[in-house]
Amino acid sequence: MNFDFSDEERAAQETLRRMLAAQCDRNFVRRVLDGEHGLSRELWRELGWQGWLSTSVPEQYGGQGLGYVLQCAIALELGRALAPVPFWTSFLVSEALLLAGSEDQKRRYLPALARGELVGTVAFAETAGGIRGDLIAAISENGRLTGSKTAVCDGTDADVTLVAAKADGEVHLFLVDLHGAGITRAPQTGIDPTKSLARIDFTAAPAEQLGDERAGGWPVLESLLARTAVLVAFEQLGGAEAALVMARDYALDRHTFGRPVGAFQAIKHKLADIYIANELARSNAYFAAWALNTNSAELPLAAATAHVSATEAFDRAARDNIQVHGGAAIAWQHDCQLFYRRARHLALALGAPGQWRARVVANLAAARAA
Amino acid sequence: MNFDFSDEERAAQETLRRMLAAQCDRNFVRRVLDGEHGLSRELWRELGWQGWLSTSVPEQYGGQGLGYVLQCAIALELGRALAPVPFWTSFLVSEALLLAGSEDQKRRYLPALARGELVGTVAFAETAGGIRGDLIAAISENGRLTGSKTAVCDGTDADVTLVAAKADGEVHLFLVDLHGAGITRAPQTGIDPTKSLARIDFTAAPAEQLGDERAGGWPVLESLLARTAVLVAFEQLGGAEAALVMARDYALDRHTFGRPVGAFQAIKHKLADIYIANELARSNAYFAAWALNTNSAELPLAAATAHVSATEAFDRAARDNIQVHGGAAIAWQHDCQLFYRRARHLALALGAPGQWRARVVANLAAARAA
Amino acid sequence: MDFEDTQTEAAFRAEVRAWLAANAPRFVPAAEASEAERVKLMRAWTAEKAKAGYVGFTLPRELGGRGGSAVEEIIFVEEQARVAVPHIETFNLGPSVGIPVLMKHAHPEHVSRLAGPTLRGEVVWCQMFSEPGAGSDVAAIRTRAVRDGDEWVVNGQKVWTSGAHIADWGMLITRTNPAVPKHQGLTFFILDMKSPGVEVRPLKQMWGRSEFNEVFFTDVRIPDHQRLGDIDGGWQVVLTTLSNERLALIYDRTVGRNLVAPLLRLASHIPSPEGGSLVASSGFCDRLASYYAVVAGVDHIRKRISTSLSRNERPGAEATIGKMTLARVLQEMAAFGMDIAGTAGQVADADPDLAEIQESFFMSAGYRMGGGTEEIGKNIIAERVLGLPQDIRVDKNTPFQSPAGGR
Amino acid sequence: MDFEDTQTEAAFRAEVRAWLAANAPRFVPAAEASEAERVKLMRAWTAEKAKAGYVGFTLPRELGGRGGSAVEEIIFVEEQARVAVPHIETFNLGPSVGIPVLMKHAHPEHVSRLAGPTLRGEVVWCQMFSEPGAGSDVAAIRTRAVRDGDEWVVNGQKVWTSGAHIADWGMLITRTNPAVPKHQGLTFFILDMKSPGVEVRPLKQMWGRSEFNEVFFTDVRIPDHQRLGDIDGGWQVVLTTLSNERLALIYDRTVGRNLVAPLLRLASHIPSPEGGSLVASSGFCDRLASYYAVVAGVDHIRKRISTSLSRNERPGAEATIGKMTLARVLQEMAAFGMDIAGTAGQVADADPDLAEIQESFFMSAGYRMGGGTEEIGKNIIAERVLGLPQDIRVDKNTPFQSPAGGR
Repeated sequence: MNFDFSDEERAAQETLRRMLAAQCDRNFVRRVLDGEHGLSRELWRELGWQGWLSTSVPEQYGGQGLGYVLQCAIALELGRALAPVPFWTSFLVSEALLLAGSEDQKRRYLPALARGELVGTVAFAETAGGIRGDLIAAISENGRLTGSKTAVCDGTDADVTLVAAKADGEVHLFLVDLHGAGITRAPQTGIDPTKSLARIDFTAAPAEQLGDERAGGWPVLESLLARTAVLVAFEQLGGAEAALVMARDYALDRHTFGRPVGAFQAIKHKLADIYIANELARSNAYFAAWALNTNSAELPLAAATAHVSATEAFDRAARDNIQVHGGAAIAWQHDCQLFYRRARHLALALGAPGQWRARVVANLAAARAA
Repeated sequence: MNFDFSDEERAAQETLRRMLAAQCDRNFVRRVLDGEHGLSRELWRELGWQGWLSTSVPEQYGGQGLGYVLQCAIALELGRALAPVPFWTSFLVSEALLLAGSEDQKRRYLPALARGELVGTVAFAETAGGIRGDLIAAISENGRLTGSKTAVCDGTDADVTLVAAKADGEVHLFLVDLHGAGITRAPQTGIDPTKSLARIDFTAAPAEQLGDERAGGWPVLESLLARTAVLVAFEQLGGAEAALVMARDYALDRHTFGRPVGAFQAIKHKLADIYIANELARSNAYFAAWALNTNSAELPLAAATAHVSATEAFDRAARDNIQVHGGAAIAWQHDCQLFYRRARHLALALGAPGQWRARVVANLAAARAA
Repeated sequence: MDFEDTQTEAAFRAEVRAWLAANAPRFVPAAEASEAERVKLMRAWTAEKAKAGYVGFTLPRELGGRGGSAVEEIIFVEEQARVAVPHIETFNLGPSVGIPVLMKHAHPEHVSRLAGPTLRGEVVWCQMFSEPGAGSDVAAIRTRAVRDGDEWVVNGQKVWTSGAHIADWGMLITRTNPAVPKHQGLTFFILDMKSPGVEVRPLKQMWGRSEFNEVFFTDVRIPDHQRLGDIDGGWQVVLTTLSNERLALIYDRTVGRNLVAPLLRLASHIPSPEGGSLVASSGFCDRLASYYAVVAGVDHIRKRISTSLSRNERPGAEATIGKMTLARVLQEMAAFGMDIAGTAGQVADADPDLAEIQESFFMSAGYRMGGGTEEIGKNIIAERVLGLPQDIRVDKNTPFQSPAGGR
Repeated sequence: MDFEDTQTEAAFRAEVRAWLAANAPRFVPAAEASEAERVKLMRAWTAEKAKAGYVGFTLPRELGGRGGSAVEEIIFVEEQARVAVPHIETFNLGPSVGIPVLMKHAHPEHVSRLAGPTLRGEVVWCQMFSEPGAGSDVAAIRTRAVRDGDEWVVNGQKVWTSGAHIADWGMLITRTNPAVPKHQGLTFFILDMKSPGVEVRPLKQMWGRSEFNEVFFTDVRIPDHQRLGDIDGGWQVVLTTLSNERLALIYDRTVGRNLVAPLLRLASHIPSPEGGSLVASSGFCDRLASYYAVVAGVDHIRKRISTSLSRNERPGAEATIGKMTLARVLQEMAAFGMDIAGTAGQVADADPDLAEIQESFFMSAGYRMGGGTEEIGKNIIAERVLGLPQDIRVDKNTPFQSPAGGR
């Protein structure tokens, strides 16, 4: 049993952490927030060139075939750095191709995604609510897709998107070239402007079914969400850890009533609670990484649990980081808001948190019935 | 505007508090817990003789016609003393008679209930779940009631019970003499042995419809639950206040690491949180008392809100009273458990807390729609 | 237990309502009005109220007050809330804190010179206490005042000053003696905000607005007669302001922001997986009911406070319960509102309810700090209401300028 | 990230499994076995394990230990959990805490005399630290030991002593010098529980069972050679026991109690107002999923600790996370379980799931105290993991018998 990253994975993590400290510090993220630049294509391409985006992609499709655990370690570091890159969205598209794409589709997209030359995303939400078939009105007929999707993450910049739409009354998944015909994108102001969101209107846009046959659809989408949730959980964990470090450092430095604020039990216990939530999230994330890597039958439960746990941890860490900082934290200039916003983005990116909780319980109930 | 008890009500409260301190201290309650005696008929009759049970009953039925606010103040004191008397159950029966009983029924039961000579209760639950028509299987036909009810509060001692049962497929309310034919009672071990619970089996037991006509039924039951919930909220508030006083006194007295435990922020803030929850519950209870007393249209919302708020407050106070006391609290000899148990009894007495939350929201939504 | 007005109260309410109906409409700002226009309108509205005797309810008539009761003030505030007149919190500071402090600590000439204009909205006040290094611990401030003949020379910086950009006068706490323990070396002044060397910079908050300011002092000269209280005795004056500030909280509109209606509307548009809308789902009901119980509880606590005031009792620490609970639950429920909307909950563009929910998510984080953090508030309740011991203050007797005392 | 055993581990696991299959069945207690019968069986089972070398895994062979690794111990504990052999927590104390402390602080003769019998289950240990006036603050104990020639005379009272009624030997901390600050006047002894003057009384808990004891000492005489550590140097020995105790927590079965299955079963029988059973309702899912995330997280934290142990690293404060979270959420979910059952949730007679939920409601309140309250645990995490300052200890330098030092 070795329930931890390997020495090699840790070394890679360390390298990436140094690279991000140099190229993606919080001032960099802040400039994205201030609208000085959007999603960073340069950083993304740099990450691709250095091989950070392709570790789990098989070698035949331009990847490194190293499995998913290293990819999880990378997600952790990107989360820690609050990197404004289209990470989970592109990962989801790669997974979709690997899981259900045709050979031709795989060859066309996977290498470019792995190199960071292509940005992929996914468009499922149309209205408020969970990810559900009855809330999907987009329709695909004869290779043309029509409909309107909201809150498409990295949608202003993405090159290709996976779209959930109905064909013959059933939900299927389609690949759509976002530089093609019938596409209108409108940037949206989201809770986290360091992740660009867009409304995308599809008007008879050329759309290609994922895979040769109608093999796609709901089970594939559920599977993609579970697999991506593992990576998102690590990204959340990284953010939560960085927020805890920030709060701890401030609590040691800032003095009030003649002592560091971190000497008062109210603050000590608040920080201990963040630590506990983070450690629970880490353990659940590790288990999910193992389940993803081994394609275990426990993956659906493990992934949902990891995401639920990491959502709670990151929301708490981001919120209480502000509370530890006191008044200073609510200034626009202050970095606390970067975490506060990102925590919400990652909590909502893959659909309503309540739906993830329902998935945990449905899986537990199914395991009991089995 | 005078959002407080009146001077007269406060004086009455003070008198009752002194009487209970003398006749119903925590050793008295503990003897009930230890099984040395059950529900205290003597105390109940004493309360009746002194007039504490009849303040809201009109004079023509042997009461004092003083309205409901004083009755709420009395509930507060009974709650504070953890009095093991059939208070809310008998109140519910009185209210049922006043609301829907026939003149004959009123004259037969109300004066005896007001004097504490009669103990009334209500039997609705049959299985786990909320209070719902589809969970009621008991049936009444031709004046005979057959069915089985669980967790009937004060059920081992009560003289008369209100029963929810179906007649012609609809739920109606019936009065059943518990000393009559067709009644089998079995005491049950409940979460709070200072309130006796019983399973009551009705086998073609003589049953009398509440009221001359079939005016009873669901709306009356809902109304009775709301009215009783106000009194129960005050009983809960009294318990929560007593638990806070107990925790505060201990925190001042007990020393650790050279200081009173109440000097540590972890304990200070825990006690402040109990105080805050209690004050919120008190305010909601006061408003509900006003709504009950004036028969306001806001009563259903106010009563549900008061009960939800008081349930949260008493559960918290009882639980954190233990936590402040530390190890000592978990000894059987220790009084902490009296609150811990009573808080749960009162939380569940009128049905699932989730159902009370749903009532709050349903009333809010209805008010919005109106 | 009675919500009805007494006869006197009812008569006064009717009078107020009639007066508002006749006069308020002229002062309703246009939807697109700029802040400057709103301020101008607020000044005019205040002057109008002063003419009619609806300002300074509990202040003496000779200062321009009404010489009336707190109950009248409550009734007026309640009725005023029904009309769309401008509301700028900063205008409350002078009447509720500034004048009482002047009356207790200032030279009578300042009182008679400033009270009237303050009540008429001609003089607006701000309070300059907090500094980058002194938030909860106000006595840790570092802004220096050095005596120079009949004047004091002030250098330093304040922060989180509401309304400094519209204020005419300010209340200022400075350090005049760093060689003694921190509470003993402070001196309190009132200050004309147009004095040379005062620079006010707006401070943008994370929700994009600038409700607060930084204020910088560079060799600002204050005449000694604008000192309130003794030299090095400023802490006593601070305590006076804080005790009046807590009373002012009762009227605080910001804690009145709640999400019950937006959440109900939002949920009513989201179909539940269990059928119907989310409004009937147990997950939604559990959260909303607990939330509503807090909102309603605080609302009713205000009524209890009004009752105390009408009996001429001073409300206790329960006045802070609203501040200490609403902001936290507002933050939680704002996150919950986004949660039920799911992925689309990130975007507020098209939906006014989601917009309010998102704005509340950020503003609640700020509310949790305003007027002292929740941690400080719980200490106050634990100590003043429950009688628990004070925290150990290691710096109580340490000179401010020593390594341990100055931070 | 690997859950598979290494080859060596797999081989050991297979060996253990085969041995258990062959030997465990003889030691399974009857359902109606009394405590005395279980203790007898537990002693026999321990002796059987000792014969096969499955005790004292990390203790040296010359003391009767296995001289093996922590990983072997983990594997054995995991496999043993699959069979129905008796489990009495008290039997763990000697091997995991008692022997290491003897090895570090006792005369070698005691080690060689007691280690073997302890590992064979012939000598069972208890630990007598807590007193009515000294819970979290162990150093505040008052039980006195006074020197009398080559012996010490002990008077006083201990409380919350698990297993004292079955223990043969005890670890005891006493006060020998009240004139110095509290940590400096303590002396540590080992004690034959059959010594004259030792009286053990069971202490009934609020859930009706008696798992703990009070122990009274009346002129109990202990030879000086049973002293561990220096006179007045007992606190060092206490620290040794506590550090070993924290390791022992990893194997603590009590924190393994969880309500996921009982809640799922209970909810599956309750029809939801929204149709179907409560299992699919959002209110139930929200609560159960958060709860499961804690239960699963703690379970996986144990795997991370096992990983540390297998690398010969000492697990850090994360070992306490289980204790600090599970008890609290167990308490909350027990109340939630009653809540969903409603009025019928008060009664446990007929439903084993409700019975387990109700029992958990009470036991969780006790778990929250065991091994130090959550408040103490959070302080430890804040100080040792996050590097935050210690609480101010006002009595650190105060003589124990002074008014401020003694409480």
